[in-house]
Amino acid sequence: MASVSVPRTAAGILRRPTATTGVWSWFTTVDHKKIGIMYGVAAFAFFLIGGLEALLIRAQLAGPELSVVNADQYNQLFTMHGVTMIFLFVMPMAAAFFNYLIPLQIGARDVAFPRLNAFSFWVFLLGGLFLYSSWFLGGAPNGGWFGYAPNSTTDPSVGMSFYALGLLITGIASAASAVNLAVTVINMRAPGMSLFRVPIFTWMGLVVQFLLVFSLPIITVALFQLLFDRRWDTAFFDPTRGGDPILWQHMFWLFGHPEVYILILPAFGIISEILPVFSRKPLFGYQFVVFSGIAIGFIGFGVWAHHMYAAGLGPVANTAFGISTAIIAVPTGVKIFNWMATMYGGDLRFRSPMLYVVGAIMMFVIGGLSGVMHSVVPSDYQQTDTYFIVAHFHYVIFGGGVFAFFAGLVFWWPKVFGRMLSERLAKIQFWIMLVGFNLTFGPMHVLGMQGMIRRSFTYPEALGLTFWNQMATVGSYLIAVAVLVFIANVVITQRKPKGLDDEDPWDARSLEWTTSSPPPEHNFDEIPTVHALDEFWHRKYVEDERGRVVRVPAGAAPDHDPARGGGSGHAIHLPSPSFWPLVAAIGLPVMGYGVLYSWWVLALGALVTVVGLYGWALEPSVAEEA
Amino acid sequence: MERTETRPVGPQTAPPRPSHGPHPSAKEYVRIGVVLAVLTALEVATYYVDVSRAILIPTLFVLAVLKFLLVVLWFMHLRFDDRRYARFFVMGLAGAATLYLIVLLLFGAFSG
Amino acid sequence: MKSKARWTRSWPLALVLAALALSACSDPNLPQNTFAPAGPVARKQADLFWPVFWVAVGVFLVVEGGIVWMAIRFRHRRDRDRFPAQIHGNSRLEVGWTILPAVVIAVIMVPTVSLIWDLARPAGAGALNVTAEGHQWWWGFRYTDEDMRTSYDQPIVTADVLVIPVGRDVSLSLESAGGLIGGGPEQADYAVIHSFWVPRLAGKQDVVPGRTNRLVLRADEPGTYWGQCAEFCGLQHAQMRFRVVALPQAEWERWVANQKRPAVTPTDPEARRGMDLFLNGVSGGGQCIACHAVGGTEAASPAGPNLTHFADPTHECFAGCIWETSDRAALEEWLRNPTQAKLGSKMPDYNLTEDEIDALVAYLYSLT
Amino acid sequence: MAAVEHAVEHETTTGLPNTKLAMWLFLASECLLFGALISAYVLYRGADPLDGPTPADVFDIPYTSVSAFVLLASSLTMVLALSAAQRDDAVRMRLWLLTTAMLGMIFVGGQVYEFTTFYNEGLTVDVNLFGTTFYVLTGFHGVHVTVGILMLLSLVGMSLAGRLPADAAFPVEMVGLYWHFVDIVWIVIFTVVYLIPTGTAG
Ligand code: HEA
Ligand code: HEA
Ligand code: HEC
Ligand code: CUA
Ligand SMILES: [Cu+2]
Repeated sequence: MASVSVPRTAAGILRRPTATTGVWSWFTTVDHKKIGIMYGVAAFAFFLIGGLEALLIRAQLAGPELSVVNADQYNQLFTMHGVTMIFLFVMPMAAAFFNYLIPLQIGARDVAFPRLNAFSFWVFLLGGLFLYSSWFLGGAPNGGWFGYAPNSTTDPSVGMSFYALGLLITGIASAASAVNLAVTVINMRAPGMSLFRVPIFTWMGLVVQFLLVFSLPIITVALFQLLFDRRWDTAFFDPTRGGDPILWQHMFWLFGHPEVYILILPAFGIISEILPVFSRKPLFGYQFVVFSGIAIGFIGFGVWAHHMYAAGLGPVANTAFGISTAIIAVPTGVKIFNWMATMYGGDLRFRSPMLYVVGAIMMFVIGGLSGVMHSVVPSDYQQTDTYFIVAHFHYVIFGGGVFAFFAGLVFWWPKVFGRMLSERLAKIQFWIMLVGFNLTFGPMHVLGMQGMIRRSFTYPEALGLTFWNQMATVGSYLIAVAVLVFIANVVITQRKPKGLDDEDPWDARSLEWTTSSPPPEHNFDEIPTVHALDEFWHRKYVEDERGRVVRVPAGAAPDHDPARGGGSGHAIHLPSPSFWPLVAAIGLPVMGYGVLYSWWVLALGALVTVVGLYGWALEPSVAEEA
Repeated sequence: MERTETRPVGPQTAPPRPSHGPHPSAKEYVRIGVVLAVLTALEVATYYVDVSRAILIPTLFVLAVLKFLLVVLWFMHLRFDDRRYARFFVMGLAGAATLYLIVLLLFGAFSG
Repeated sequence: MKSKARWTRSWPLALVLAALALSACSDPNLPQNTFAPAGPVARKQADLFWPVFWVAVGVFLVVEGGIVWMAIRFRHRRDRDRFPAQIHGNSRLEVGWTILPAVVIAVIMVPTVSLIWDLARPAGAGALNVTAEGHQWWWGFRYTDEDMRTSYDQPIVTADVLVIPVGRDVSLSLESAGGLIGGGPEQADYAVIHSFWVPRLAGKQDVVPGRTNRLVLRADEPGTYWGQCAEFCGLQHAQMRFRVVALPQAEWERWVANQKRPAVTPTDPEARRGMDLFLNGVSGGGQCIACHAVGGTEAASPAGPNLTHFADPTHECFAGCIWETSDRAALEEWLRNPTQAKLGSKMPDYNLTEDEIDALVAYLYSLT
Repeated sequence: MAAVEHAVEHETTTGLPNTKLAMWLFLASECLLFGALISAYVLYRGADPLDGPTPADVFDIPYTSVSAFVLLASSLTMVLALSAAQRDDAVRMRLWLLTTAMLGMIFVGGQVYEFTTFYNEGLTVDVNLFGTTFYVLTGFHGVHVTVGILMLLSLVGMSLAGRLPADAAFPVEMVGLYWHFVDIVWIVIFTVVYLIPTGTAG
């Protein structure tokens, strides 16, 4: 335990928080594991909300010319659905995994900047709540998740201002956490962990942080421009004063495409981490998989205009971006084939994480292939802005991303909570979700090619789209059932007594499994020394001369500490809890309201943030002992 | 061959290094400052002479780049510091330059 | 595991079903089916779609088939508790499956690039020039050729329906119109991005304010082709539909001749009363002519749909093609409360009396 | 293991201090931020405004040149502060930091004056694209300078209160990196916005 006792008063006004348990401790914690859990819980809550919005969308589209919701409500629903799922679910859920796992996987005690980490979380959460407060303050954003100007700048409702401000706020969270995690991976690795011994999940995390560092500033500027156009009547995107709406599209997609790899690379990391465990083989071509991840990130910056084929950029641009887009299939293919090679000849144990992982690969490939069909520019003229696109990106994001997230959840659940989720329920959930998912999004390919545009709150019967829409709606409610099964699984599991029968339930490979479950606050009693990729596995097994694997006799492994988390680790000084990150974060949404309503509120918010930052700067990261 | 090393090797941690390389002396800083001032004066001078855009713009561009480099390499001591800092910064700089140049080209911003 | 085996046996069945589904795809009775092309542009696009699709199916079968096969072949068996061979990688294989997809991509990109350039070619001489104007939320069409001017020296203008001759290239200039309606922010017709799409004739082209994009299309057979705005453009984006009516040469000429004439002056007293209301204002003081043009009368505003030949049979539908023009009840409902009938529509509600509505409908139906 | 963990700054994997690495990453990110703002200005520069003043109408190059000199000078004083800090000369360090902050304030003050003048000459953010892009670009820069001033003053304050860490040169160096970055951004802005004439400016 961090040996923190009576604190010094910070800034002389407020007592330094000390509690590491209890409700209050969650507000002041700087522990990456607690922050990771909070990220996960908040992201999952937003997933339920975004999913609820999706269910309403599907209810409205269950038949021609229904009026479950009206046009106005529908536009808000799909915009908030997209924004929620992307910015408030997938990104923070990835952040949850990164936060929890990266320090454990690299053998560190925490991230590089623990308080900045807490700040990131609070900013994200408050930014999300700020966005959602728009429902009660005149209407939610209604211009689509990519908010094309000038529709987004001219729309008379307040929604798109919330969109700009909300995404600016959550962007600050992502930027701060990106720098933080990047420095963590670069700088905080355990002794012996060279770059090519870094677990693959952490590697993909590093690539994602770089994508964020370089793409977020672009959307930041774009959102400011959008906001200024709306709020102070600037002319960035106003064609009547010479502004060019295409500028917004370039700016948005310059960010937006790297963003989709920001969404999928964490999933690739999870897949690459779990697949070897249940194949009982090392990841095939680890280095190739690492490099392909880097290549995807790099090429991902050079394809943005594939969202603008129909915007009239001309044949030169369309040719260039068509080709660059198709090229992404190559490094992605490397990953797929290396995964297949990992499975090949393995001893595949289909426990629940493996089911999700294999499902994720199979579903992602479908989405990836439709992605390549989009890169065929002339056919994309037909596909763009139809349900074919909707099908594409749900196959990659839900099929690839969300399935992988569920894999990660069941796989690391025992690590995080010290209890096994029910295998049976997890498998039931998987099959319902797989069927529901394909029933929902498979038909959308057909719908798109048969002329159903996206963002359409209704469709006439004469278009002949009713049947497949009904299938999609049925499917979406099946997904909801699957999600409910997951929730039930969690509830049931949390009622079981804490403790694992087997501290290493999956026969895992990476460093986070060398510590207790859940890990102690200081993660490792002793910082491990790393000798190999898949360090933990190598502590359990060696390959004999003939390449066969034999188990290392218990206790004989070097550095293997059988007494896990046994309450030693006294004099380890961990960063102490602090509420300044929360204070500094609270100022930001206040400033957001200020932009919309009054300069005074803006100034108040700025003041709160500045006070928070000063408190933070003046407080030592580790409280002194009395 | 991608066989993973199983033999233990020594700690990877680099020996503690000073957080910054040798710094120029105050005198050298002042010298750089003077050069910067002169370059700026030259820039401003172009405003008063009448030259064609074809000469003016490259001249200004070169002067600005020189100033930029002087500040980055000396004042921000990238020249003396660990190479890895420079690598990060150049990633951002080159990335920004490339991406935005492409965007401006797509708008035909330089053809008019 | 048993259930998995059953799955594999049902594969051929699945394939047959898939083939059936695919053949049902090209059903021309679905009015916006891209698989039932009716013009050269859409046909070229579909012809490029299918080979790429089959390549994708090939990759799909290799990858997914491979995974399913491995899932069965290498699944854990209870009687086995030994480790499989620990293979860490194989550079040659990996380079191989880097290059192979690259080759496939290269092959796909050849016809792709050539069609990009093919479709980018401007229309040849003899094409019909039309400017399509996107409004919030309806389409207007202006025929800009010299020989398409009316007897009252205006270009022919239609709303909701683009009428074209069969077999002739139509060169469309796409413009975002808007900003013509006054009133508060709720009322204004903003110039925003739309996208012009007639699935059976051609893929989309965006309509971007401040620019003029072009699209060339042609219909090979007479008929009605449905289209719709495909870029989200605000509240009623979903109901910004339109149609393209392709007429055989003789009918086309008759249509043009009719369009060139000014609107007919009705003789029926009810319709005359409607005309009077239309031109001189309704009881609440509303002025239809503030927004609508009726050729040959003083109504000449380009802000709303042009109503000169509202009842011409080619004008099949109105108000963003939500309703058939022949649907009298719908037209009445529209006039009764346009902002309710089509939520947020930019046409104001003038609280017309039933009596006025009857008169106006009679007038509108007289405008053949 | 009884090592005191919070002295992590000097025992990182790469040997590079976390904060400095983070600072350079942040600055790399800022390159894309200002790049976007400058690109927007370049994209719209010289577009004939339908309304309102053009750059040629409002710019006062001698005035802005003085500002540019001031900001450059502040970079020099900043390194002198660092130099003093490295020599453990706290007094000189504070002095130079204060000078730097002062110069920064002169710059920002000059910008406020410039904005007011332009405003009075009819250049507002909404009058034309020049106003829009000019104010937003230089305004963002001005906000960065202001934040820098706050950090400089905080350093001075903390130094006076004895709350700087033993290695005081380190935070000074970090703030310095930020400050110089803001300066090089101005080098670019000064050239691109003020000195390169637009079509209409001749
Ligand atoms: C997780 C997110 C994610 C991912 C990973 C991808 C991956 C890809 N996407 Fe997708 N995309 C989105 C999310 C994503 N996309 C979203 C959200 C949108 C819509 C935005 C909006 O409009 O709202 C979109 C839209 C979109 C468009 C614009 C369509 C339009 O609006 O007109 C295009 C166009 O080219 C495209 C292409 C691709 C390609 C080529 C890939 C590739 O990376 C896929 C590569 C993978 C494979 C190809 C499969 C595996 C490879 C092999 C097995 C090797 C062999 C293969 C071949 C030889 C072909 N995507
Ligand atoms: C991560 C990304 C992500 C995810 C996971 C999803 C998940 C889903 N999406 Fe979404 N989607 C997007 C990203 C995503 N989507 C984006 C970016 C857009 C574009 C938006 C735009 O055009 O701007 C979009 C658009 C979009 C559309 C098109 C709307 C339109 O264009 O008009 C549709 C239509 O069916 C749809 C459906 C669904 C469905 C049915 C799910 C389902 O899979 C959801 C499953 C989840 C649940 C069903 C939740 C379970 C909830 C419960 C069980 C209730 C319990 C509740 C409590 C306890 C409180 N999505
Ligand atoms: C302020 C402008 C305005 C006024 C005044 C106005 N309209 Fe309209 N009208 C419109 C607009 C805009 C549309 C298209 C609405 C849409 O489809 O979303 C329209 C559509 C119509 C249509 C359908 C036309 C078509 O071909 O799609 C009819 C018929 C019509 N108006 C009749 C009238 C009558 C009769 C009056 C007077 C009582 C009137 N309008 C007054 C703006 C106006
Ligand atoms: Cu117009 Cu959508
Ligand atoms: Cu993309």
